[in-house]
Amino acid sequence: MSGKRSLLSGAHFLNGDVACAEGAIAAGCRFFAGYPITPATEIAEHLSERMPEFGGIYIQMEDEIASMAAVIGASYSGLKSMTATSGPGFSLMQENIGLAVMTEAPCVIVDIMRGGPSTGQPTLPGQQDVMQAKWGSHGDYEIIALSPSSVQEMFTLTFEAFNLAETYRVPTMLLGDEIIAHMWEKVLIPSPENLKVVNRKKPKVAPAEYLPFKPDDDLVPSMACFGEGYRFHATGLTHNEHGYPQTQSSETQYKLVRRLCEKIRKNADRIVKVEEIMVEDADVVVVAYGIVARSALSAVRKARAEGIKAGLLRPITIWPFPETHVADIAKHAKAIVVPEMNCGQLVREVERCAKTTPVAFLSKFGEEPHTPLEILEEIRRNN
Amino acid sequence: MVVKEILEHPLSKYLRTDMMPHIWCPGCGNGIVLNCFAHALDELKTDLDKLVVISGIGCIGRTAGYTNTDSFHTTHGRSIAFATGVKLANPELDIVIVSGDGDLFAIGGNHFIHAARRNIGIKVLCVNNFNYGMTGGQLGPTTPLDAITTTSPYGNSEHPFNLVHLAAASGATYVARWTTLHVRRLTQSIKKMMQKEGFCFIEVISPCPEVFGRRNKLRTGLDMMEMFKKASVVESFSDPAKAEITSDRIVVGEFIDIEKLSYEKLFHEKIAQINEKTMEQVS
Amino acid sequence: MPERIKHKPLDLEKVQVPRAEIHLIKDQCKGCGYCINFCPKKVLEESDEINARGVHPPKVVDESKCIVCSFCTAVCPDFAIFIVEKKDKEESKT
Amino acid sequence: MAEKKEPQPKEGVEQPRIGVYVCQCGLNIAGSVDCEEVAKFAATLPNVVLAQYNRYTCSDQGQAGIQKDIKEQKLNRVVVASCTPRLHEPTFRKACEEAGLNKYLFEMANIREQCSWVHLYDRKAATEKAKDLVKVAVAKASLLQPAEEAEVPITRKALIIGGGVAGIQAALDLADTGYKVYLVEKEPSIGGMMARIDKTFPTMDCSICILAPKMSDVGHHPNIELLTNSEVTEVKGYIGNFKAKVLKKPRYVTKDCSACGECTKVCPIAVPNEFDVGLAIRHGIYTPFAQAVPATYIIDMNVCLNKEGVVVCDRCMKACERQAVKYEMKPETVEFEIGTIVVATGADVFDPSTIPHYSYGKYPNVITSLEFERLINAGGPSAGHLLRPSDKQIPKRVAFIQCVGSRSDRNGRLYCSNVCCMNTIKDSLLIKEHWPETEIYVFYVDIRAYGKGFEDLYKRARKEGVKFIRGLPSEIVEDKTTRNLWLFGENTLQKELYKVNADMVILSVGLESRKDSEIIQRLLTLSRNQDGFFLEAHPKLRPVDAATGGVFFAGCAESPKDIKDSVTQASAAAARAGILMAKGKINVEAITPIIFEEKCKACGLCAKVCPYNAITLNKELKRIEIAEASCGGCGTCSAECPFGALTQSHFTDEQITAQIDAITEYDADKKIVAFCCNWCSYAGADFAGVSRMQYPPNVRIIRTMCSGRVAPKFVERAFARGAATVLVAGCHIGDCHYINANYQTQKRVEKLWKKMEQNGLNKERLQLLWASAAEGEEFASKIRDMKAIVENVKPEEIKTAQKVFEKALSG
Repeated sequence: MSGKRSLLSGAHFLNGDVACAEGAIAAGCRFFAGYPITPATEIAEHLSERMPEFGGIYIQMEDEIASMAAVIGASYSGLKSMTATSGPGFSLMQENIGLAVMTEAPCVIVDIMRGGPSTGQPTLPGQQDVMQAKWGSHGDYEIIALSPSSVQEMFTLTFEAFNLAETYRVPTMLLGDEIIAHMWEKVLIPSPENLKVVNRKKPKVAPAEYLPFKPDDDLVPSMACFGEGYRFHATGLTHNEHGYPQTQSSETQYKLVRRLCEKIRKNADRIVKVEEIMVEDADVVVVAYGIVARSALSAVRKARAEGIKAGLLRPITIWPFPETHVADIAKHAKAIVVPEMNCGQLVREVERCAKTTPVAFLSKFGEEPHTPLEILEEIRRNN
Repeated sequence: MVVKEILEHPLSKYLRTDMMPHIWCPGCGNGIVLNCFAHALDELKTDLDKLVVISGIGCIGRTAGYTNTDSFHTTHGRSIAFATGVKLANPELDIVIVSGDGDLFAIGGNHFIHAARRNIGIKVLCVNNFNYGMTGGQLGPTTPLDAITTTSPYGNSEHPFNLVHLAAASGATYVARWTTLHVRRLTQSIKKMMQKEGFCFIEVISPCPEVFGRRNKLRTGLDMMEMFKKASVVESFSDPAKAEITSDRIVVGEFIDIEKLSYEKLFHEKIAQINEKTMEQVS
Repeated sequence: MPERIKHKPLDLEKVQVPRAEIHLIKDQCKGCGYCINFCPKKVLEESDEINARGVHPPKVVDESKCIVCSFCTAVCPDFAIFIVEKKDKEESKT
Repeated sequence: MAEKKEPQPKEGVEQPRIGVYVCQCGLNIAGSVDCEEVAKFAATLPNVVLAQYNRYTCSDQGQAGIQKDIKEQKLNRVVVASCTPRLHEPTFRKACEEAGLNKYLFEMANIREQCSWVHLYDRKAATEKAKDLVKVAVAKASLLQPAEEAEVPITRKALIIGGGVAGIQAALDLADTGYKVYLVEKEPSIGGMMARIDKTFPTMDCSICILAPKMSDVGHHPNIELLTNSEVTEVKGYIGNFKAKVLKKPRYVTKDCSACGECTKVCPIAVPNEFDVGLAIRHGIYTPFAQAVPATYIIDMNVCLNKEGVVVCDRCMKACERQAVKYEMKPETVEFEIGTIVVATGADVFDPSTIPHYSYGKYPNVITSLEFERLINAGGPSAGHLLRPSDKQIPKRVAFIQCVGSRSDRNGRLYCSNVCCMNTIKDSLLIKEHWPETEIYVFYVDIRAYGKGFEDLYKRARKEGVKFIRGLPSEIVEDKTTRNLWLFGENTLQKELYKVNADMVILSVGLESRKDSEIIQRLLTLSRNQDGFFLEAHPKLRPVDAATGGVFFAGCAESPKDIKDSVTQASAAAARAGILMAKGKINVEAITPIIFEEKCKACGLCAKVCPYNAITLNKELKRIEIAEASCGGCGTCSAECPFGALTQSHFTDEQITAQIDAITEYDADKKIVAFCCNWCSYAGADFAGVSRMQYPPNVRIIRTMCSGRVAPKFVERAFARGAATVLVAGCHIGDCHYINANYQTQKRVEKLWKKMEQNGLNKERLQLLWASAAEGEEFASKIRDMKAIVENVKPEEIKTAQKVFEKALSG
């Protein structure tokens, strides 16, 4: 599909990685830095072809550490920028994800999850990086993570991820998995004019008055870029609103780290998205995300057919975690079933919010995801 | 002597005066490098709005905070990778990295050789003080054999990098080495570097009396500078492989000065071609 | 030309040797001594006073000896000294 | 060619018929040698068919006489006893050849430089020595063999040392002829003295105005490679085939310099400008004068603040738009081959501060004529205003004092400096021209206005009212308040004392040989006269040739002269060099080795010691082969051969042996048998003579081309014949005219010393001397020392030596 210097729109038959790439371009991403890794490689390959058509940059760096650093650099130069990787690369990126958080660099990190730890299972799906996405870098912070469960969502959520990153000046992650990445599906792409692209806030004051890390009411500072004449400083050190290091000041550290967390927490309602199917009257609610949610949905439908009041809560936003939604369903549901392709990661968040409501965890990994039957049985068991 | 009203320092417009005085120890060469850099900017009349100073971690890493330009203080060793993003995203910007030998060549070594190989338009000013100063004087990739550091208490057994040789071999288009005593030539080199396309590298041998000198019979900055004076020989455009650094011989000078298309130029030319092509296809 | 020179140059006065105005920003000085030590004309020496940083900043011994090579300005790590070259007008005044 | 050199069997040799001619050289020889007696003695010698003495054998009649005798008296050998063969051997050889006698059948006895001049006050001894020398020459002559010369090519390039007007003229002439020229100048710019002078006499042209165009011609000439700020450090080889090394000292400014002068403006260093004799300031980075060639500026690193390698001050570097300033420039040595060399090194100006009663350097208003030139020069420090140093006022009364440093045995030099009279007359007119009212006195010894247009100028000066007073002041006294000067002296024409008051006194200083002449003298093995100026091969017939083949003189290096003469001589030198190069080839003396194949054991020792690798050992044919053209003719191979299978033609074993025997025929136990190499030590001995250095008359010099020719057996034979002492003298190690042949000399002498010690002989009796052509005094004092040794040698020591070296007598 090369040579067409235009955004896709209409119906297309794509695989997840390509959909992701197209979503990024549609969102205005013009910089990609990455390093080849299965099962995310196709994103890089596709962007290496598409980026130049939009005057954008594709660069393959020497490793994922460098990729993440370059992404931040490009972001500070004013381009919407991203990288894509899988578990091992994601680990290497954590250092500079921390830097992106600290310097509030808008950027998108796509992690196509595979089986770990370490090199693990390059060609099989997993959901094992959910916690790393949240806590992977040292220190206290909040990020945003989205979980697509279809090729369509690989497009829309990537697009969304950029808008969120730009709005909140925070690294935003797309936690896909090997199946969705490599799966081919029909994707409906709205025409550009129907796509709402969000750009970062620019300073409204003269360079002399500009304080690069002074937040507005939404706790997010406006962002000048290099070369715009603001001559600002940014650092990974604890810094004041000037961006100058103040490593000895407990007050500065408290104020800064607090804000970095709260700009996400306090805006959680605006950020969080979930899909709720038949949960209003449900006794058993399945909480599932990513590819697993698709088995879960058919399981729920089968359960209803059997007369079991089952429902599905699918967190589209994983971080910040949709606490209120889970809490609400927990009020009337008898039980919550959580199938995950790991030994139990997001289930902990569910349990935390479910309070007294029992939570059944259905773990499966190292092979293809849960079948609807497996989940159906678990629903029956908890009915 | 007539007492004069204290005027403002002529170079202060290149500095973030509100960040001054800098954190560096008495006799530390970092201030001299900053000074030479400011001199170079002054002589070049560089547009400060188009200049980005980037540094990594370490004493000299603070430089980014002291220059009155856009500046970024990255994680340890990542300044070059970060700068790669900055430069590619906006080729109009002049990018100067001021960082230390440990930052650029130990933890950041991989980024250095690849940026040089790509010949991306980044100018690297490496201040080599032979050790990790900020953490109290541990051995690093440039610590001379047998030198005493807090982590080589019996003398260093590692062979140091010859940075100019490394840079030349990796493909840099401009390579020079001076000491902080060679302020004039250093300033000239910085000017030259900033006017060149592609990846450029200057190594500055710099005194670190407080944590390195003290342990190696060079108690004060003056001792170290006098040592530089005695030891250094200017051998411009000699073989960088032979440009050794020993206590009685420091080969300084310009080693490489060649023209080579930069990565960003080549890449953006490609973009232009593709767009022409696609235009044709569209029409 | 090995002729021995026996007479004072006639244009000795006319010759333009740059004249300096030395500015010290004493409290910025950290006392490294580079300016004092490397001055080719030995114009500076350590003073007895103690500045804000608790070191002895340099003092000017003989400003007229300064030939405005400005090495001190260039080698000072702390931007604590700089030279202004006196313009001819000022010269005629002095 | 080798077989041609085969000596005919003894009996085959025609009976020698030798003619001996003893030259009186006016009184040069006759003054201390009884030439008639020497001639009478010569007549008694074997094979001598006629012997006569005459006033100037080198004169045309002298030569004609010899030629007549060759034809009529059937002379087949000629011996002339006169000056050094380094001077006239070519003259007489030519004469012989014209008369049909092979020039290798001519021999000389040096009874001037090495006899009459060094024994001025002992006529008897000098005469005896002269006889001895003639006998030695005759002994060799009887054994001389005719020979033919090989041809060697001449490199068609010239080296000119010195970029004054003489050097410039020579360079341009040769370059215009089409030869490649290397012009080496010590100073940063060419131009020399003439560039510093205001006007030239007698025509009163502006000196620099007529010189500058020539200078820039040199700068632009495609055939001229200009090497300024450079010095010749080594010259090896021989006529037509020299190799020179030149040290190019760094200018610290590259050719990119556009001579805009911005750098000078900002340079904080100010020192007196040598070019203006210190009357004006120049900066650390400068150009010596406006018209300098090359125009490229130069940094005087001795005064530059960056001399310690660190750039402390970069004001000039910053000021230079072309970025031509390079503080790290290093000296470099360039090497090239040339066929001819012109020495145009010029002269120094006499230092009047050595004359106390003129108080130069003490009284500010006493200046030299050179300083005057700068003062009166519009381009000079005072922009042409004659300002007297004390108060920068224009003087009303000016006094010139002539012959300062000239024509005096007490104050300065004996000779007349040739240019001072006319220069003063010119200067006086210049003053009159600008300030007609000025009273001008000229105190002189004689006014010498011998040249074309000179007398008219002199007359004009008198007409303009310049007062010429004969008799130099005996004293100058300064009036402490006015700084005016009182001159006291006697007017030797009026026989009355004078007391003249002057605002300013100008000392008309003479010219003297350059202090550094010795370097060039050593490099090119030249001779100098007692005044220190370079000695021409013949004062009349070869006035611009050096004794060393392929070397020529131009300008004041040879003697003080004015611009016109310098230029004339320069063109002459260029022409002489041109002739050589035009020919493109030259005959090398037939002094190459002769092989006696039957004796050769093909051991290859000769090949090992040959400095030119001219000998190769052919292992298959078990013999050695000699490449004539590459042979330098040092004779080291012959000295090395243990089997007597090699000998050097014209310096054969038997010839040298005959010379030794002649010397030691009587009073051997009182004599010094000396072997001197042609280029350094023999020339040094000549220089001793030229300088009239006196030394004992008991030395007899045998000339070889190189000390490497001196075979141990010669020394041994001398001792075996009862000689008291032997001297072997050569060039300094490293200066050998034959690359390194004198290393062999050293080895051999050391061997001999060992042998002498082992046999209980006093090794002091064999002396080794390294003396350059300049070291006449070293030679003389060596002979003095050796006299003492001679006196201490006891008869029994002589006997033991004779025993020890007995073998040397046979074969």
